[in-house]
Amino acid sequence: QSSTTLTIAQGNDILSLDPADHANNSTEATLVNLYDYLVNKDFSGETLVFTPNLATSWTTEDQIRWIFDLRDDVKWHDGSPFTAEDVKFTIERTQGDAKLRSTARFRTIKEANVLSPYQIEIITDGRDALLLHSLVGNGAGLLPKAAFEAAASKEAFFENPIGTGPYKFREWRKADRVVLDANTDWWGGTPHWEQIVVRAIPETSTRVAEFITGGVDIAVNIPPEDIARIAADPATQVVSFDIARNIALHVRVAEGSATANPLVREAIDLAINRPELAEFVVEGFAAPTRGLFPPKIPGFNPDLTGDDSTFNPDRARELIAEAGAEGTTITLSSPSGRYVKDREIAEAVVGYLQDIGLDARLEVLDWSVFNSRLNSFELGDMYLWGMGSYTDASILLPRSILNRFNNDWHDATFDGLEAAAAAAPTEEERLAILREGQQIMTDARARIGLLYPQAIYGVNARISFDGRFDEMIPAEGARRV
Amino acid sequence: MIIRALGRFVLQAIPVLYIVSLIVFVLVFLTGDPTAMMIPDDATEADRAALIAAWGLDQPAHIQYVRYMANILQGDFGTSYRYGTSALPIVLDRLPATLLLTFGALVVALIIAIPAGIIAALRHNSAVDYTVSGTAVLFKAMPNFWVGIMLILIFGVWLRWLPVSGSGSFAHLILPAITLGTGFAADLAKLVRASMLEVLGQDYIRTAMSKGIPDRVVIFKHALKNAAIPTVTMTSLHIIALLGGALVTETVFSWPGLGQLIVQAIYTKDMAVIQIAVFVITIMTLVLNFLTDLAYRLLDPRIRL
Amino acid sequence: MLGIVMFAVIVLSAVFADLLPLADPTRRSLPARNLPPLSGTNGQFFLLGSDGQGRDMLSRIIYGARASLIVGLAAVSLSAFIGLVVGLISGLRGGWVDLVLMRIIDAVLAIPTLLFMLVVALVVGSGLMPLIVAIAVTNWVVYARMVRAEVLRVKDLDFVAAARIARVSGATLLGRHILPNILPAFIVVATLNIGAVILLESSLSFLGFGIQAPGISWGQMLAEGRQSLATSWWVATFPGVAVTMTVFSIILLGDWLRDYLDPRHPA
Amino acid sequence: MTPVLTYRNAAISLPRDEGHTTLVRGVDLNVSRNEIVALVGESGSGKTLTALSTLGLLPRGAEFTADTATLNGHDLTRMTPEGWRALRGAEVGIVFQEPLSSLNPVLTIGDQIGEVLFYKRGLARAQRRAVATDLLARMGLARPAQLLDEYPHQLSGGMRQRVMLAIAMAGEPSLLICDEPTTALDNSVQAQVLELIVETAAQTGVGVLFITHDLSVVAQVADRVAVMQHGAIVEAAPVTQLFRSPQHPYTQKLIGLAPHVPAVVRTGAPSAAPEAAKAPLLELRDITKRYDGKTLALDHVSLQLAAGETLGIVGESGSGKSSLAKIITGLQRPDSGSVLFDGRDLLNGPAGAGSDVQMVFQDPFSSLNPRMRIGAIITEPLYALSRLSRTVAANEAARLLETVGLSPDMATRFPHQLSGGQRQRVGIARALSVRPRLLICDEPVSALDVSVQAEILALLQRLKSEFSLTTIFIAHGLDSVYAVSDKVAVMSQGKVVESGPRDQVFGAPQHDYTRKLLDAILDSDPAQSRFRRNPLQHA
Ligand SMILES: Nc1ncnc2c1ncn2[C@@H]1O[C@H](COP(=O)(O)OP(=O)(O)OP(=O)(O)O)[C@@H](O)[C@H]1O
Ligand SMILES: Nc1ncnc2c1ncn2[C@@H]1O[C@H](COP(=O)(O)OP(=O)(O)OP(=O)(O)O)[C@@H](O)[C@H]1O
Ligand SMILES: [Mg+2]
Ligand SMILES: [Mg+2]
Repeated sequence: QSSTTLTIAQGNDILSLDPADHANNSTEATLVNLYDYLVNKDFSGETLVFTPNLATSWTTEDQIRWIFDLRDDVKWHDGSPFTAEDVKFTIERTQGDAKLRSTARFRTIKEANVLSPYQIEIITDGRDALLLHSLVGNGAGLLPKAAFEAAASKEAFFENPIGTGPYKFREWRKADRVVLDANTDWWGGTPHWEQIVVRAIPETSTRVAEFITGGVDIAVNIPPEDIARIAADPATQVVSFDIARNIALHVRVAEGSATANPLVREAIDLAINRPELAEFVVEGFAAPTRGLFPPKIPGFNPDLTGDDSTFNPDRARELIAEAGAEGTTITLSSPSGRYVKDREIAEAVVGYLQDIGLDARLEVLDWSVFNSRLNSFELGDMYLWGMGSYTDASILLPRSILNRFNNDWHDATFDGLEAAAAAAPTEEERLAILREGQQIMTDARARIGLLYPQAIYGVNARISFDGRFDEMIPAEGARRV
Repeated sequence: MIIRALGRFVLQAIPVLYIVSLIVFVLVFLTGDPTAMMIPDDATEADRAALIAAWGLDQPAHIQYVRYMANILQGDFGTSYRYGTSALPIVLDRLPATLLLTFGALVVALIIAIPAGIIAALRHNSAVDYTVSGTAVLFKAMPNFWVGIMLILIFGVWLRWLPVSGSGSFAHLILPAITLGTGFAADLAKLVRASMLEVLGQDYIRTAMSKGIPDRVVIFKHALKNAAIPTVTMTSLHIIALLGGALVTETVFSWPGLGQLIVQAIYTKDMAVIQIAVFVITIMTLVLNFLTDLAYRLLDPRIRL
Repeated sequence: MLGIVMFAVIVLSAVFADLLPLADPTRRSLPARNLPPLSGTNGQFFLLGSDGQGRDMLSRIIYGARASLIVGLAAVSLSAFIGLVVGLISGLRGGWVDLVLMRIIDAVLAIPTLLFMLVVALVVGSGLMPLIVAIAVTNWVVYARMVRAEVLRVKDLDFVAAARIARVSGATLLGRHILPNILPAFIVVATLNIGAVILLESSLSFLGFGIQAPGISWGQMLAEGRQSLATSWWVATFPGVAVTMTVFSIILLGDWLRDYLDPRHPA
Repeated sequence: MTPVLTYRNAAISLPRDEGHTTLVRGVDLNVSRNEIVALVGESGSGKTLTALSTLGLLPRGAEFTADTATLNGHDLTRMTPEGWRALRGAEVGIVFQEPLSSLNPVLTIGDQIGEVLFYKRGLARAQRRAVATDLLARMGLARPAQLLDEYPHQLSGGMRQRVMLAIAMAGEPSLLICDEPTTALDNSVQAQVLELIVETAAQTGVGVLFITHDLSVVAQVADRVAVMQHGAIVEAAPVTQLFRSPQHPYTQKLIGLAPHVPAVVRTGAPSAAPEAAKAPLLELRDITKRYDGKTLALDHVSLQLAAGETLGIVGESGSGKSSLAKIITGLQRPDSGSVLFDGRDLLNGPAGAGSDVQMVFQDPFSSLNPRMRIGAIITEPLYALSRLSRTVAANEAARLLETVGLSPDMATRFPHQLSGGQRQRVGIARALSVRPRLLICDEPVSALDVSVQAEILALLQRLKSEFSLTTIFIAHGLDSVYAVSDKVAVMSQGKVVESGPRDQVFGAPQHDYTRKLLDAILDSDPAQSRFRRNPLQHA
């Protein structure tokens, strides 16, 4: 492969070239090279900050009316200029097509008004501290109004899609690869690579083999057992980094369930040896935690640690005895192959619960079955879930989302937090409310946090690539060394 | 004669397609609501309800089915939930890769199985014969993905002779074709051996030998052609199985065939894609059956269509 | 004979696994994970190595035989039974019944097994029984076709005509004349099929449908071990060898059984 | 006379479980140019093995030894594979018994002749076609040129044997071996093929080794005869001498068994007048049967049969004889017409004929369930009538076995452990177990060899009176029908073309087809040969 081509191996093919219609992180990881957002997320510091992208600056006084100034030197891949009309179009199209997966992306936006070709006004539906979150990431890629409307149909447009990103669409061979070419007219300068190839290699061992033989430069999701071999080879390196995901047990609290008794739930929490899980099951590529959002997420609660002190099997046994729950059957449902070592983690948890005298059982389900059961609330007493791809801890609060995951858990204080957070006068107070929410939920053991997993990539030694917290793979982030 | 056969073919195809569509509809419907797989983690219940309504999934099953069939009759095969685009091209896109792999596997199988089967039959009950039979059982018993990964490790990683995965060139086809072809070759070799043995015991082979013509003429012209019919039957059954996609092999080699698509579609309950994929497979199956009948006719003049 | 001995060894060791001096197949020891064959730590010796959770491979292979054999035998019995009934009806009844059944078989063949699996998993739940049912739901067509073809062959033979002239009852005709004479073909198909089903179970594990994690099956071990084939070859290879040997012994057993049941064959 | 084939003390042995078994031994044979030598003997006596030894086509592992074994000067005991290939086709050609299976079904006739012309005579493609056409024409085949592009299944049995002969002669061999070339053919076709062989031999001077078990064929074609029994030649003599004064007891027995065409046929005089009509036991009215809506197997067939009578049905293959039998036994329903048995309408009546009608089948192999023991097979119809105790069944089986001339301890055997003739006896015992009133025998002896045929026919005759049976006897050979029947029906293409008392049909045939059949009967008297061109030298 020519040294000016960057080849990336993902675990699955992109679902769509339509940025508003995939709801899939790894698809977005590819599409960020093609489309731009108004703003950018920057996770390089302590916590998330927003940086300019196609919007150079923004202002709001009331968190209702927002004014964005746009770059005036941006061209679409077909050469036409990018303007505020395109932003308005993108927002309205997404809102207007109910079949799009990201149709709810801009749900808080009431209207978008073009003030001038390079200035747009966005009016939200009441105070919205999180507007910037919705303008970047999955579903927020900007589309050209003129070209889209000129195309015969949506499908026709996405046969040869147009964005403003550093790379232009060349071809998508379904289930095989997406090929992108450098956009020599890119507003950010000359792209570093002449061509980007994103390959779909679902089988992990094949992905690793392809990476080792130099067939791809960057391979995502390297299994821990292959790390030693890759690190030992001077031609390859392993890159691991924190990501926006946490693994937690979601617990059923309704009357009649084995985990209805808070003592039992507390015992479960205490029974789990999180440091051991992190070290042996995922070979150290995760941080033990009781928390629900990793540090870089606004609203992260530093009190919910997962160190050795959280592990107290003796106390757990006492609690079980107190609750009279010795030998109670508790079923843990887990998906398989969805998150790194998900089944193995669940197996280990079951082992810990057996250690404290519960009759713990494991139910491993295929992902689609798992999802169907989740939606009809038919999973076991607990299930393993790895929520991810969030940018703010506030997604914990809305009842409408919570109902999908912990429908039987209610707490008067917690239920009031959603409104309180929305009305919080300052960001500081808002974050405090979010932390409180996590504390309440973890104390109730409605969710029992386990790990913050890391992403592990294989990266060719001739390339430097650090990996991103949001798991996007912008080719500009990879450089020849 | 051909016209009548074609007529019969169509008459056979319509009820099968109808039964297939009905079974698939019921099965997919039973797997539940596809929207759960479509929405992001931070979607609300209302978002989900809106999506359900947008796709018309809130309608009762029979209404969905009637609407589905009505659309088909108008040439609209539906939209993929997963890809958000028309389902037919999604399926047709995968066809070339599937056909190519099927063809490759077939070539590998025939190249291995026919000589092996013939030699085993000619050296009946000899060491060669036992070796062929033993190897056949072995290949049949080896899981596909194991063979595939081993081939990758040996020829891709270790020897670096062939590309590890992907598609696009002849070199890419070799390993997946071998992976699929060997299992098939095992079955086929046993069959070729058995039918050759049977044919070699026939009177007309004795007649051919009594003419004093060379052995190769007896074997290839007189015997092989007669032994070909069961071979063709099995080959066509195998092709049918492969047309549905060789999921495991496709996954191991990142081969963009139908198998992966169908499995993904099933996982995501992507009704339109499953329906069309199954339709396409059914039609190809029926076409293949038809071609097999034609092949019988070519091989054996006694068989009429 | 080799077939019987091999198969007996496999079955007996699976049945009496508890009596064998084996490590607990579910005992995890994370520090002892992925140890190669003939090695050990902490006083535990792994003849066939350990898997990714530090469990003893030998013990898991022997215990895993249970699920694999049960799935293989039960799914094959169930599908053979369904196939036999359908094939007999189709072959003996003929006419439109035959036509309809054959079209249904065509249809079932075209529908991916996985779709049935998914539905069974959703409707019945997952585990051993659903797996068996799901395999049988698609696998019976193999038998139905074969039985039908054999019935068509046998039912026109003169001895069947003789029995019909003698006015023997339908049950006798079936049980004494037709079934015994389709038995050889049936045995051959069934023994090959058991192997195929054991392998199918492994493919289904590959998709996450096999035996559930606390349970052990060869298919599941194969599917788990394939990830580390490059780094710990033994984790997937030994279960593969176990499947291969079982399939091999069943095929031999089938050949032997067919000959044994055939009066023409010297005892 | 130039000797072509000379065998002195030839022996053939085959590998068996332990060591070799000698199946053929002490064979002395001489075939010269312009000579037809017949090799006769019962089934399994080693005739075919002997023939195959001249071509090097003995089964794998066979050993062939001889003091002398030469074919045109080649020593057959020391031939290389190449040597054999050169010999076959060029020096010796062979015609096998089964016209159906001896030609390759998937190759054209032209192809199958052409390859001999190419490999044996090196003819170019165009020439091959011309030569092959000429060969077929010489074999008396019409439109030979078209035939080259046709396949064996498009030809009748007789035509196929002509093609086989053409193939055998294509390499211009000096020895022609005919291994029972006409056994599988209908009488009339047999005569034509024999004529052709004799003619070909006379024209080309090829030496012929003619294998058969039919003495009337021997009488018609052979110059000299060798008789084989149990793998050895027991007697060899010029044909007239052999027939006049057979020396060996086996030869004498064979000649005794040879069916003699009844004098009445030769003289053409009808014998006794038909008996007065009795009330029919079986009456067929206007039976018509089509298979798959196409093949018209039976075309308005009507027949009557009185109690105690034997009706012989003759007709060529495919004329509908078996179909008729199946309809009477209720195995098949006609499309129209009615079957009356003892006044009852079998097609519409409540219970059919019950156990009153039983049948004996042609094929001794497929008519017995290979997985049942003989005892169970025989008593099955009894069981169907009523439950029998174990001992009653065993007694009954023993009694029946004795009745058909088998030893009672055969009850525990399986069919494959019996010879063809024994199996046919089992089939008869099964049919008789329920004491039927009507017995249908569908070619019960066609698949058996001559001596066994005679025994089975005698058995049937005996049982007929013993059980006071009414019998339908189906055959395509006229002699056996003549031997057993009171009345005869002649069938052709689904129709009964002629029927009546035996002597009337045989003595004064009304229909052309019947006459053709009668003409084809061969005389087992060498002096009466119809084919021989050159007068018998040893007469
Ligand atoms: N391939 C073979 N393997 C073993 N035994 C054989 C084989 N061919 C023939 N025999 C045996 O050799 C003996 C002679 O057989 P052969 O075929 O020469 O008899 P035949 O006189 O031609 O009989 P028929 O009149 O039935 O054709 C028989 O006992 C037969 O069973
Ligand atoms: N089951 C069947 N299906 C279709 N055609 C049949 C069937 N049985 C017989 N026929 C056809 O019906 C015709 C009469 O057959 P039948 O068996 O009655 O003749 P046959 O006189 O007994 O002949 P053979 O002397 O060869 O036994 C033949 O053309 C035959 O091919
Ligand atoms: Mg013979
Ligand atoms: Mg007949």
